[in-house]
Formats: sequence, structure tokens, C-alpha cells
Amino acid sequence: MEQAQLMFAATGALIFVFGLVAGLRDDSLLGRIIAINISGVGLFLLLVALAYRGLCQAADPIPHALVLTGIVVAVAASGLAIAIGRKLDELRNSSHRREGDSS
Amino acid sequence: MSSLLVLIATLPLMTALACLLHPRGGDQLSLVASMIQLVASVLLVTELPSRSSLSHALGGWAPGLGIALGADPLAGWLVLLCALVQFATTLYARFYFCDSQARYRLWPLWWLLASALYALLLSGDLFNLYVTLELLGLSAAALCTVGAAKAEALEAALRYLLLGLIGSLLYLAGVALVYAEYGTLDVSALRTLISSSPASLASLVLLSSGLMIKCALVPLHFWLPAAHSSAPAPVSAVLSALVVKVAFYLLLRLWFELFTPVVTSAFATLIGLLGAIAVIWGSWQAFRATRLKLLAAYSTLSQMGYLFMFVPIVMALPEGDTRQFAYGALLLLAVSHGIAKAALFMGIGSLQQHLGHDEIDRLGGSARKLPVTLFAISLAGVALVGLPPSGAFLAKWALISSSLVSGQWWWMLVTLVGTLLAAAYLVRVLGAAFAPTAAAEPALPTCRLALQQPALLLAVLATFGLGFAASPVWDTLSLSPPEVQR
Amino acid sequence: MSTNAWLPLLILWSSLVPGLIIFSLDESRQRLRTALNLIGAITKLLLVAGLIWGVYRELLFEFRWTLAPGLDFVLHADALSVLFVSLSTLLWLVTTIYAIGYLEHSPDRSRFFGFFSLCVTATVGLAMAGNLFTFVIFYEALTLATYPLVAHKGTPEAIRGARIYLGYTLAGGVLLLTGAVWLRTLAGPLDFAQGGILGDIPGLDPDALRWIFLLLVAGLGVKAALFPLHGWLPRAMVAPAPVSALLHAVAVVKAGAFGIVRVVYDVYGVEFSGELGVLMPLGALAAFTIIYGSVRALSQDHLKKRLAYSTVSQVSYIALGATILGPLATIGGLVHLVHQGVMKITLFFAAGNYAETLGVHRVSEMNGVGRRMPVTTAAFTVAALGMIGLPPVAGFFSKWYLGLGALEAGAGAWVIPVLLASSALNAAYFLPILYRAWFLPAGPWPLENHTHHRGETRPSLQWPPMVTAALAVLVGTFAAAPFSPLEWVELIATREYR
Amino acid sequence: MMLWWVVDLTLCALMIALAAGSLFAATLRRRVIFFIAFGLLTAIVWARLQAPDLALAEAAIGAGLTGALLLAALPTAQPTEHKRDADRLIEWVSLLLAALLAVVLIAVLTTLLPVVDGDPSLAVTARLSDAGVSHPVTAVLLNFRAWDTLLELAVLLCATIGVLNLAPARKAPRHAGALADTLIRILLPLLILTAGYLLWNGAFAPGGAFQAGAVLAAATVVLHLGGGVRLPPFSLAQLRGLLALGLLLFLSVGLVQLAFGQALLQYPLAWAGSLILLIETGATLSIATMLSLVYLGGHPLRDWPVAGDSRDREI
Amino acid sequence: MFSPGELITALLLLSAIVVFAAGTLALLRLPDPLCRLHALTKIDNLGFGLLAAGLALIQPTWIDGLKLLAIWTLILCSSTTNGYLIAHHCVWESRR
Repeated sequence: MEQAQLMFAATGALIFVFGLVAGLRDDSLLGRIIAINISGVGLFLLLVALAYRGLCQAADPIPHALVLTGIVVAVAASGLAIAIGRKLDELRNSSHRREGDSS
Repeated sequence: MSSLLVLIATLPLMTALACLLHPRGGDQLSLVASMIQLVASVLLVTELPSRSSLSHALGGWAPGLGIALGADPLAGWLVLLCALVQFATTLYARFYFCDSQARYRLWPLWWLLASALYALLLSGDLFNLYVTLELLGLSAAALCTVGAAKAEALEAALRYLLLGLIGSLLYLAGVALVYAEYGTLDVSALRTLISSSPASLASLVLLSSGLMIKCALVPLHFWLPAAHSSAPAPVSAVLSALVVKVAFYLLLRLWFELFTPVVTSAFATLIGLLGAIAVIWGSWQAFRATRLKLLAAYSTLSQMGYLFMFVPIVMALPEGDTRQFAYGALLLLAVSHGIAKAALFMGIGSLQQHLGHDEIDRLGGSARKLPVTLFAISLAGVALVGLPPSGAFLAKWALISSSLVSGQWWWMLVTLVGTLLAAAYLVRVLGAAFAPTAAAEPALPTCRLALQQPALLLAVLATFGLGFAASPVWDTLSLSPPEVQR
Repeated sequence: MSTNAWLPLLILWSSLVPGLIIFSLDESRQRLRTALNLIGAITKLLLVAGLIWGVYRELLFEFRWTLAPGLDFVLHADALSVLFVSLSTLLWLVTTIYAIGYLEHSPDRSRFFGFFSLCVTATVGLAMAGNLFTFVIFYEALTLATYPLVAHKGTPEAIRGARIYLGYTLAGGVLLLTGAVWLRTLAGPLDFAQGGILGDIPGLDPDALRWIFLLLVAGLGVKAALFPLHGWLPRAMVAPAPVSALLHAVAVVKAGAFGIVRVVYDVYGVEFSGELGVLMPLGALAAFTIIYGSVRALSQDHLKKRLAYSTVSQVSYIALGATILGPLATIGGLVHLVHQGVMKITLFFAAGNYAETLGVHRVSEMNGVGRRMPVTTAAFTVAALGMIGLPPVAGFFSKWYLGLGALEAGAGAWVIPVLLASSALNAAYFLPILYRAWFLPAGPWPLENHTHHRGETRPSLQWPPMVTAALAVLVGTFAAAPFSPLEWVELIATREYR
Repeated sequence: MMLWWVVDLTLCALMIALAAGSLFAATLRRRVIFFIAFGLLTAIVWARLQAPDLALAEAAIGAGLTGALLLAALPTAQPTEHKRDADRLIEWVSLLLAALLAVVLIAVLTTLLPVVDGDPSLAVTARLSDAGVSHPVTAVLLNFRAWDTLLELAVLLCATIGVLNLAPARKAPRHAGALADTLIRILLPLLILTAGYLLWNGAFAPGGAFQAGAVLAAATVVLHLGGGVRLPPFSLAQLRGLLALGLLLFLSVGLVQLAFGQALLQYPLAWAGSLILLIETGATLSIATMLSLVYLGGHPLRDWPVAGDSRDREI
Repeated sequence: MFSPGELITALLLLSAIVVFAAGTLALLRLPDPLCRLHALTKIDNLGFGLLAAGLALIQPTWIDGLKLLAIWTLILCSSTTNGYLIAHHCVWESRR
């Protein structure tokens, strides 16, 4: 049972760190959102791995509640980021178009 | 008295819902709610000295299982700061946004930000702090986009949001490690449990780096100037005065209460060094800024640097009242900076709305047209620089004397250079404002007086109020120094 | 809070409250503003009279308010502070009248008079400060209150002059703050006490004390215009005449000198600082400044700049007096604080009158000004002679006591020549002005406004210099009278040397 | 039992491969596809790690909604990213740094695992009997740590209001053809039924407000993608009511207890179950509205937030 | 040693694995998207059908078996529609 917990926790940690670093480095909006979501999932995997108590035993419910909250918060944040990004492109295109017309 | 905690924590949420459900009533409701919140927080602060800390177990469950709302003097004073700045900026926002549609969009988000602030200050559970930090980051980013028609405002808000998310994820990783090692998330229980081990060191680093992104310490500060300067004035006032401060409050909790065995003096000196760099670099950038709001944002960076410089000093001081004096001064500097910065941003907002721009060189003649605002800006400037009549002067005096007492005199040098630089950029603004009107400036109608009073109210409070009535800060703190509660 | 505690606070408020009210008045309320100013000045004068009478009868006037654990805001009226308070209150009344006349039609008068009263509040507060902490508060508040006054005209060079002024004074303030904090951490609360407190605190490291003394004197020296730190004074002459009259003859400059006196007598104690060996370098610096100021004054054609440099040299007399051991030198130094104030303010009033009525700014333009404005020039002459040190006017006494004190302390060998040289130099730069004013034929005046005045200029501009000139002569002739400045200073000196 | 580590190993390897794909793939479109696959795989991993609630939520929200959001937000004009060599160097340095940090984190984790002693779930199972619901995760979510869930609803509300303030809703794609309509006619009732089932089932087995809300939101997504068949015409007031319903119910129930002298959010033992169900239904409806509005990217109505008196009409 | 039920399940599962392998191979080898659609829709559906049937037999209660078959029918519906939509899009893409 220990290897499974450690294996998943290690994968979670790996994904969390790589997702975070990619999130900091990337420049396109969608790329950064994907990276942040992935590092979030990595972190949740770490949490759930910690809660894992063996194949048929009931796992520890508290981290599960935390991860559930985390998932909902992640989708809320990504939704807001995408909406801001969409309005930003709209503003940029309209300003280009205005420059385009006026010049 | 614990129902007071419940009122403070839930009132903003209820107001947010009310403003969402009945937008037209938003204006009056917001004023009334911010007044109630102010009264409640004053009651909280007056109630605190008699009992070291109040707590309210939510859902009736013991803290190990459920979450507890708690407030000790440190949190009490910051709740009062939030309520005060919230009251003034709500009054100001009421008149700042003339277009009613923008106001109806503002109020729900405004009160969600407020509920995040109060929930964070009163919460006693690590994961609950993560959720409040997330709510704080999201509502602040959403507020930056209200009424923003320009592309760079949205860009700054987006960068702020994404970096906030990364910060929260780092924080959550730290929480995960703490939970894995100690099995509980309750702050008061962890205070006794945490001992120095590789896992708690890793969680300290994760928690601290996450929060340092949120309060823009030097290497991770790039998002702050753009975000705070492009947001509308009342929003950037709250961002600079409260949101950054509350993240610092969490860091204080971590370093001085939870992870005291883990925090080594090298770690504290590193924090102090970053703070010192922030002070110098922030004031230098503020001096070279061409726009008022950018100047104010950079001055936030440098003022936060002072707070970080306090950390190694308080860490080095031995137990007893010298440490208590430094800790009280740290709190006083945080409160006085919060009030003064909010006044400064509101003043700048009135100037911008009146002149149509906020370039420093074209400020000529505004002193004659907006005397009240200029007086508020100069008073706020005095409080920010830390010149005598203000509470910040007491805090700077304490910073210098405790840096000497603790033998780390180099922090004193940084403080002096920072004060001079801060005075330089304040003088630059006042000099430009007192200059005669350049002929080119169109004569604009004088601004509505109601728009200028909140700024003046806060500025006067920061200088004379905190200057002369600052001793209660030490009295309440000395009754229950955080370390003794162990 | 005994009733005595309220008197110092009332004195402070008597100029603070009118100032704040004036800030909120808009421009047109001319009469109300003048009334407020005068009422404030007169009530303060009466209160100070009560204070003088009380301190003379050894009553304790102290107001204490704890700002933070270990940091108290203390207003304590002892003999030394009463000297400076009475000087600034009296001259504030006279200058307010002068300023009302001088700024007849100029804009932003509410702002001017608001900051004017804030500045006097700071000066009075500084004088009555009971410990070094309160002194630093009022010292910086004085800087803040005077910056807008210097920058009042709003012209580019006014703003530049004000910026230089602020640069110097803020740097000085920071040095003073550091010294005060360092001393506070070493020696605990620094309440001023007759004869100094550091002497009887055991185990203080003398080197640290020397460094602290250097920091304190450097911080105060900026305002006292000691040699390397005096750069701001001539440039701050851009300010309107009442500002340069009150501030650069009485308030700001004297604050620095007063600070040095406080530090030497009431913090270190003059014997203890003598043992530390810090007085000798300060004395040398003061002497050098006296000579340097007078030499620079010679070459200034601009009248107000020449007066500025003469202030630089005159103020160092006070610093010199403080550094010579012995009651007589102390008396000489302290009494000069009052005499120089009265004489210099007359000179600035006169200079202001010339600029306002005749548009005369340069010494070269002053030919025959005596015929055109006999009364003002007479006052100018009396003050100038006093500055040189001729007997009937007050200046003579301070130089006389300084010389006696130097002889008594055995330092006569280098102090007497300095005094003589400076008197000669004073004569060298004042007498040509007098000669030019009285004996040369009057040329065409640059700004001859043939307004309807019966006398030379507006009454509110004419009377102040006459009053202060008469005061200078009275103080000189009746030096031995019971409440004269000289008697009062002797009272202080006897208490300082226990 | 020997075989399980083979399954775990493949799952972990797949997770890392898909994560690497979605982080470092060439074009943005490919990264989004990888991300959706990664989401589905995570749902399977949650199921493997005995976390059925999370598997449901991840499948519906993580892969479903976020994936749909990202696909909808993919810019049509795909700028080809040309990597300058400076970028390549930075990339390598950041990868190295990431690897280093990962190794440190894993080393720290080895000191912590296996987490067995001091099992916090004992505290939960001990008090489960008077929590009103028998399923531990729902008990923790809605009773023990109710304040977290309440704030989380506030987070979702904040994001939704932020999105609504920004822009009008996305234009519906063109009609996708008859076959799609039939599929929608089959899927829609099923989705609504499962949502109801999940909501009700939350008290005894994995399920609950969030999963049910997500499934309802998926119904909106399907409707939107199926050619934007006329969405039910909500008036502004109804929309606002739906948004605020969940949080309002939660708060008012919590505060009413305060009136009875109990602590905030403390349910009386007898009614705990039904109160939780009431709150969950309210929460499901608002979560569904909020998530679908976030997916639609704005308000489908003419003028938010107040109809009528606004001078600057959006659309 | 194997009861007839288990035998049939093993048989079904083995065939499901073979079909899935063939489907994946086809997905990789076939040249253009339209052909690959066959692999995605037809072969995978068959594979899943076999898998569902095999598992349904060994479920403890018959309701779970029915659930598995219900899942299979749903997958049939959605994969056909997806196949149609993707094909429609490919044709529209190639004509543009």
C-alpha cells in the first residue's frame, strides 16, 4: 500500500512543480491557464495520495473535501481569466481596427 | 461576545448578496453596511484587551474537526484598519463612479473583497485561509476590470490574477505538507505541534513564497505597479492599503507563531534583506515615476519593504518589552501606512478625475483649484514618509531604536535612505502641484467637495490621529504578546 | 493635570487654532483673516507674559503625554525656553502686521497665513520641548511648515530654492533623528535638565557620545547655518520679505542655534561636554563661520543675500558662546539670540520696504534712499550700527559679554581677535550701504509708484521697522532693568552652572 | 495483489506523459486536447485512489467544463510560435530548475509517507453519526467544514460576477445538424435525471451539490454546442436570484441557528439531514447557473446589471 | 475448473482486448482522418460492447450489469454523432 501512496504522491509533486514553472514561463494566456490547472491537479493528486489508506479501506475524507473545493476554485479562476482574456483580445482587435481605419 | 466575530465575518457577504439582488439599493446599503462594520470592529478592538483572544467554533465542532473564527489583538487592529479604509473608500467610490451602471457592477465585487479580507483576518484554519486568499485574489482581479476600458488595465488585472493563482497554489502545497505531517489544519493546535523537520522547513518555504507573491516582495513584485496604477482609484486604494497588508499579516502569523522553531536567523535576515531592497528600489522607482498612480504603487512596494525589515529585528530581540515595543511599532507602521496610502490614492483619484490625467509634470495650478485634496495628499505624504506628526514617525523611531538595540544597525541606514528618497518623491509631487497653472491647461470645473472629504478624513487620521493616539496599540498588544500564548 | 500643565498647551494652540481656521477660509475673507491673526498673536503674547511671570517665581509648567511606551511628548517651560518663546511671540505679532501690509493684493493669502501660524506653533513648541524626542518632532514640523512659505510665490526659482532648502533641512532632520534615537537607546528618556543629564549616567561609552554629539550638532547645524551646511540660507531669500524676516532671522535659524544650546547645556551639560573635548571643534567651526559669513557678505550686491550671509555669521555667535566654558560667555551667547533677532528683523523689514515701495533689491540701487524714505532708513541705520556693535544698541552687549567670558575662560587669545575681526567686517559691509543711502544723490527709482500715501509707504509697512529698531535701542539702554533679556539670561546662566 | 502496482505504474506514467504533452506540445490546440485527455485520466486516478466524489467532480468540472472553456477560447487565427534561441535557453534553465525542485519535494515526501498514524478520519467517523449525513465527504463539506464550502460558493459567485461584468455571452456556433439534435434530445433528460440522482445520493454515497451542479452545467454546454437552441429566457431578476440562491440559503440557515443560541452553521441534530439537503439543492441550482454563465462567457441578456436605466447598452 | 460463466467472461474479455488492439493499430496506421474515424467509431464500440458484456456477467447484482449495458448504449449514440460531426467538419475543412 505504501508504494502506491508514494508513487502517486511523487507523480503529483512532479506534475505540480513542472506545471508551476511552465505557468510562470509561458506567455500565451491559454498556455498559462492550462499550466496552472495542471499544477493544481498535480497538487490535488499529492493531497489525495496522502489521504489514501489502501485498496478497500475508506480514505481520509478531509483531503477529499479540500480537493473538491480546490477543483471548483480552479475552474472559477480559469473561467474568469479566460473571460478577461477574451475582453482583452476584443479591445486589442477593436483598437487595431480603429488604427487600421484611421491610418 | 463571539457573536461580534460572526457579525464581522458574515455582514460583508450578506451585503454582497443584497447588492447583487437589488443593485439600485447598492449605494445606500453599502454606506450603512460599512458604518456597521466600522462600529463592530471598534467594539472588537475595545473588547480584546479584557480577554486575550476571542474565538467562535463554527458549526459547534471542536477546532480539530471544524473551523474556528478567532481574533487576537494583531487581527483586531487589522480588522479595524480594514473597516476604516473600507468605510472611507466606500464613501469615495459612491461619488467617484458617476455612471450608476459601473457602480452597480462594483458593489457586489466590492463586498466580496471585503468578506474575503475579514474572513481571512478572523480565520483560524490553514485551508480556510487558502480559500479566503483565493477569494481575495479573484475579487481583486475582477475589481481591477470594473470600468476599465483600456487594454493595459485588463492586462495588468490578468497578470495579477494568474500570479495570484500561482501564489495560492504554492500556499496550498505548503498546507498539504503541514497536514501530511501533523494531521490537523487548526492554527492554534499547530502552534504547539510544529517542530523543526525537513517537511516543516519545506512547507514554511512553500507557504512563505506563496504569500510573498501575494504581498509583492521584491523578486516577485512585477505585477503590483501595473495592477495598482491601472485600477480605478477606490479599488487601487483598497488593494494597496489592505490586500497587500493582509497577506503580510499571514506571513507574520506564520513566522512568529506557527513556525518559530523552524525560522532560523539566516531566513529572517534574508527576509530583511529583500525588504531593504524593496525599500530602496521601490522609492527609487517612485521617484522616477511620471504618473501619480505609478508613484503611489511603487511607494507601496517600498513601504512594505519596511515591514519586512522589522522581521529580522523582532527575531533578534530577546523576549520581553523591547521585542513587544518593536512588534507594536510593526503593527503601527502597517496600520498607518494602510490609512495614509488609501488617502493618497483617493486624493490622486480626485486629481485625475478633475484634470483628466495624472502626469506629475502637468499638475500645475491644481493646488489652487483643489486645495482640500492637495492638503490631504500632502498630509498623507507626511504620514507615508514618516515625518513627525504622523504615527509612522513613531514607528520609524522604534524601527531605528530597535535596530540599534538588536545590534543590526544596517537596517537603520536603509530606513534613513528610504525616508530621504520618500521625501524626495513627495516633494516632487507637491512642488509640481504648487507651481502656477501652465497656460495650456483648460479651466475645469472644481470637483464635487464630497469627493475630497474621505481622503482628507483618512489623511488627518493617519497624521494627527495615529501620531498622538498610538499608545493603545502597544497597550492591547502587551496584554497578550503572541509568543506568551504558547 | 495641574492647571499649570495647560498653559504651555494653550500657548501652542493660540497659534495652531487660528492657523487651521485660516486654512479653511477662502481668499476673499480679508477682514476675518486679519482679525484671527491679530487675536491669535495678542492672546499668545498675554499667555507668554503669564508664563514669564510664573517661571520667574519658579513654578513648574509641564504637560506630559505618552505617545508610545518610553516615548513621552513633553512640553516643559523653563527659563531658557521662555527666552526663545517670548522672542518669537513678540516678533510674530510685529511680522504678522507687516505681512498683512506686504501681501496686500497677492493671491493665496489664506494658505500663506495658515502655514505662517503653523510655523510659529512649531517654533514655540520647539522652544518648550521638554525632551529630545519632542524637540525632534517640532524640529521636523518646522521644516514642513516653512517649505510652503519659501515656495509661496510659485515662481520656478522659488520652487527650486524651496527644494534646496528642504533637501538640506530634511537631511539635517534625519541626522538629528539618528543621533537622538542612538542617544535614547543608550541613555534612556532624555528629559532636559538644568546642567545636563549625561554627566551622571554611569557606564556610557565616550566615543559613542562623541559620535552622537557630532550627529546632533550636524543635524542642528543645518538650521543654525554652520559653515558647510549653510548653503540653503542665501537661496531661501527668494521667499517674500515677511517670510525671510521672521523665518530666517528668528524662527528657523534660531531653532538650530537654540537646539545646539539645549544639547550642550541641558543634555550633555557644559562641564561634561568640556571633558569629552567636543566643545573645542564646535567653537572653532563657529568662529570660522563668523568670519566666512562676513567675508561672503562683503561681495553680495543683492541686499537680502548680504543680510542672509550676515545672519550666517551672527548666529554662530550663539554657538561660539555656548562652547566657551563660563557663565559670562553663556550670557553673551544667549543674549545675542534675542538681540540679533530684534536687529536682523529690522534690517529685513527695511529691505522689504525698499523692495515693495521703490523696487530696490540691490545695494547699488540704494543711492539716496535715505532722503526718499528717511524713517525706514533711520531704522535700518540703527539696526546696522547695532550689528556692528556700537554701544547704545543691543548688539554691543552680547559681543562685550562674549569677550569678557572668553577672557574669563582663558580662551581670549583666539576669541577676541575673531570678535574684533567680525565687527570690522560688519562695519565693512554695512557702512557703505549707509553712506550710499544717506550721502549719495537719489537716482531714478525702478518702481516709483506715486500712490497716495502721506508717509513713505503704507503705514503697516512703516511702523514695524520703527518698533523693532526702538526695541533694539531700548533693550540695549535698559539692559539692567528687571525683565530685560540680559537680566533673564543671567538668571538662566546661574541655574545652568549649578 | 501483485498486479496493482502495474496498474499504478501505467497510470502514473500516462499522467506524466499527458501532463508533459499538454505543457510542452507545439501548438495551443494540441495542448488543449492533451489537457482534456489529462483531465479524464485524472478522473480515473481519483477512482483508483478511493476518491469517487472527486472522480465525479473531475470528470464533470475538471475535464468537461474547463476543457470546453479552453476549446471555446482557442483563438481561430493560430499564431505559429517560433522559438528564438534565447527562449530555448530559458526553457532549458526552467526545466532544470523544475526538475531540481521536484526532486527536493519528492525527497521531503519520502520522509512523510506513509501517512497512517494519527488518522484524522477517526475524528470524522467518530462524529459522523450526528452530522446528519452518512457519507463522510459530504459530512465534512457541508457540516464540519461548512464555512469553507460557503466561502467557496462565494469564490464561484465572485468569478461569475467578474465574467458577467466583462462582456456579452459568446455567439452560439452554427447549427450542427439533425444528428446532433437527436443526441441532445436523448442526452438532456438523462443529464437532468443524473443531476437529481447525484444531488439526492450525496447524503449516502459519493455525490452532492458540486457534482450535480456540474452535470447541469454540462447540459447547458451541450445545448450551446448543439447550435444554440433558444436558452430558457431568464429575466434579469430570475438570473440574479438563481446566482444568489445557494449562498443565501447557506448563510440564512447558518444565521438562523445563531438566533437559537447555537454557533454559526450549526444544524440541530434532528433536522441536520433535511437542512443539508435544502442547502444542497439551492447550491446545485446556483452552481449550475454560475458554471454555465462562466462557460458562456457573459450574460445572454441585453444589459447587466440593471435593465432600463443604463445609458450604455452592451449589445 | 472454470465455471461456464467465468469461461465465457474470460473469452469475451480476451476478444475485447484483441478488438481494442486492432482498433488502436488501425488508428495509427490508416492514412487520412476519414478512415481513422472507422477505427474510432466502429471498432472501439465493438470492443467496448464485448468488454461491457463480459463484465456484466460477473457483476454481483444484475442491476449493475444493466447499468454497464446502459453505458454501452450511451457510448454508441455519442460516438456515432461524434463520428458524423468530425467527418462533416473534415469534409467542410477539405472543401474550403
